[in-house]
Amino acid sequence: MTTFALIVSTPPTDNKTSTALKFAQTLVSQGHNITGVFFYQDGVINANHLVQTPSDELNLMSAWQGFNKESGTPLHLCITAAERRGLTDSLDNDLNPNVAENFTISGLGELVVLTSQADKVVQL
Amino acid sequence: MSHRVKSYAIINTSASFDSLKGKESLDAALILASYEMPVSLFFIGDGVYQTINAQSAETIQAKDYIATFKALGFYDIEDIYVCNDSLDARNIATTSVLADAQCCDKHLIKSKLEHCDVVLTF
Amino acid sequence: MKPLPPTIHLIRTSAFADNKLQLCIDTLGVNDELFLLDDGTYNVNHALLTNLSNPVYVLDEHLTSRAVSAAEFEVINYVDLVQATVKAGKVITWQ
Amino acid sequence: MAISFNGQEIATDKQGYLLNVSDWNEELAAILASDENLTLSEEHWQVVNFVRNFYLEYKTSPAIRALTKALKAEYGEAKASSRYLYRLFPKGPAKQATKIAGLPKPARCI
Repeated sequence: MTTFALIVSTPPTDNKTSTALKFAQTLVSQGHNITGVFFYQDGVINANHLVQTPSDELNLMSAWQGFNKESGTPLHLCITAAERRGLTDSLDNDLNPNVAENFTISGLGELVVLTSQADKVVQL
Repeated sequence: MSHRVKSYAIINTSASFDSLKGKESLDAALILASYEMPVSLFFIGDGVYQTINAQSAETIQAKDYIATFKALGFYDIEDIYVCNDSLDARNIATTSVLADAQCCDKHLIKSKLEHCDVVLTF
Repeated sequence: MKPLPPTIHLIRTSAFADNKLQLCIDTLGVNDELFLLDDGTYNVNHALLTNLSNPVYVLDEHLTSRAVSAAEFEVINYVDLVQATVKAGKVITWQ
Repeated sequence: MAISFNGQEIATDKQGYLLNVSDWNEELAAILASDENLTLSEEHWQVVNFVRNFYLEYKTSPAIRALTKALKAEYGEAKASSRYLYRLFPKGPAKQATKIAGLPKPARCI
């Protein structure tokens, strides 16, 4: 068994994100462990629960959530990258928290932790 | 599960104001360094445009993260490599905003990358 | 000295559109391997790969989805890709 | 959000950080400090001015490690430990010293 850390930097509107998910699923199905998926750059948009995906297309947010539930792999979000792209966990009255369940709000420090604990780092 | 200090290489291939790549790459480098991870920076392809002196981000209402390059020493980021071949191809003289930057050819970059544990590209 | 395990390079963009494949080739070690994914699969027809001596692999789903055929390269699936990353020293992504 | 100062309204964000770096002056710093329940001593000023000058030159507020390293180069070991800085700014030098220095709120993940 090998331990991986994954970094996802592409948004749900990019098919590359589907590649990242499938790679993650294959890692787990092959018996490997993932310290966490770290969403950075436009990757953070995957956690926006206001994104409306047409019902006949793959909803990557739900798919990541399902992946988290099935495998227990943590999904981390860089809060600085997220805030500037319209995501918030704020409980202020004029803001509506829109980070989807199963995603954990973190900072870049988490990137350091996830990657330093892994045997292999794959950026997708 | 191994748990140890890893060495990180960050490769910049994007021009200064190409989306937020340069800025978010720098943020990642600063955090890694703040956690006392050895970090080296590489500028290749259009990434070499980030290293040019006297850019003025304010002119186009962009964040001047280029100014932060001058503070990399305070973060102990001193292994900085700028690709000569990429500079030449773009007709750029080797005046760098990065005090510690070394201009080197792609063969040296290749051998430096070989010895890093984790390589991230932006 | 023990030789370093190969680095594998994931190429995710078309070299007809940008220079990521070129940048990758510029820093390629002799034992390194290339994996063409996503729009990177279009590179099977790019001149940059014609004389490259490093092993090149292409992901089957990404070829099929794009109706690209790759007679000259080894076609692999996700499980093969995972096994390659397990064996590799490290993975560098060009996107 | 704003702070009333000399008959002017100085714009701030929700957490009370100035929106314009150039609105800052030393009297305003004292008001910002009192909002943080701090009275500025000579030692506080040293750090506040240092952080402000760092930002003006490098366009980023220094993370704690960079701050201690840079302070050490300028003022020596005793004035550069993170314990010393936390004694001056109990809620964290990155958070409080930057606010009093009139700088934007540092990125949450830094």
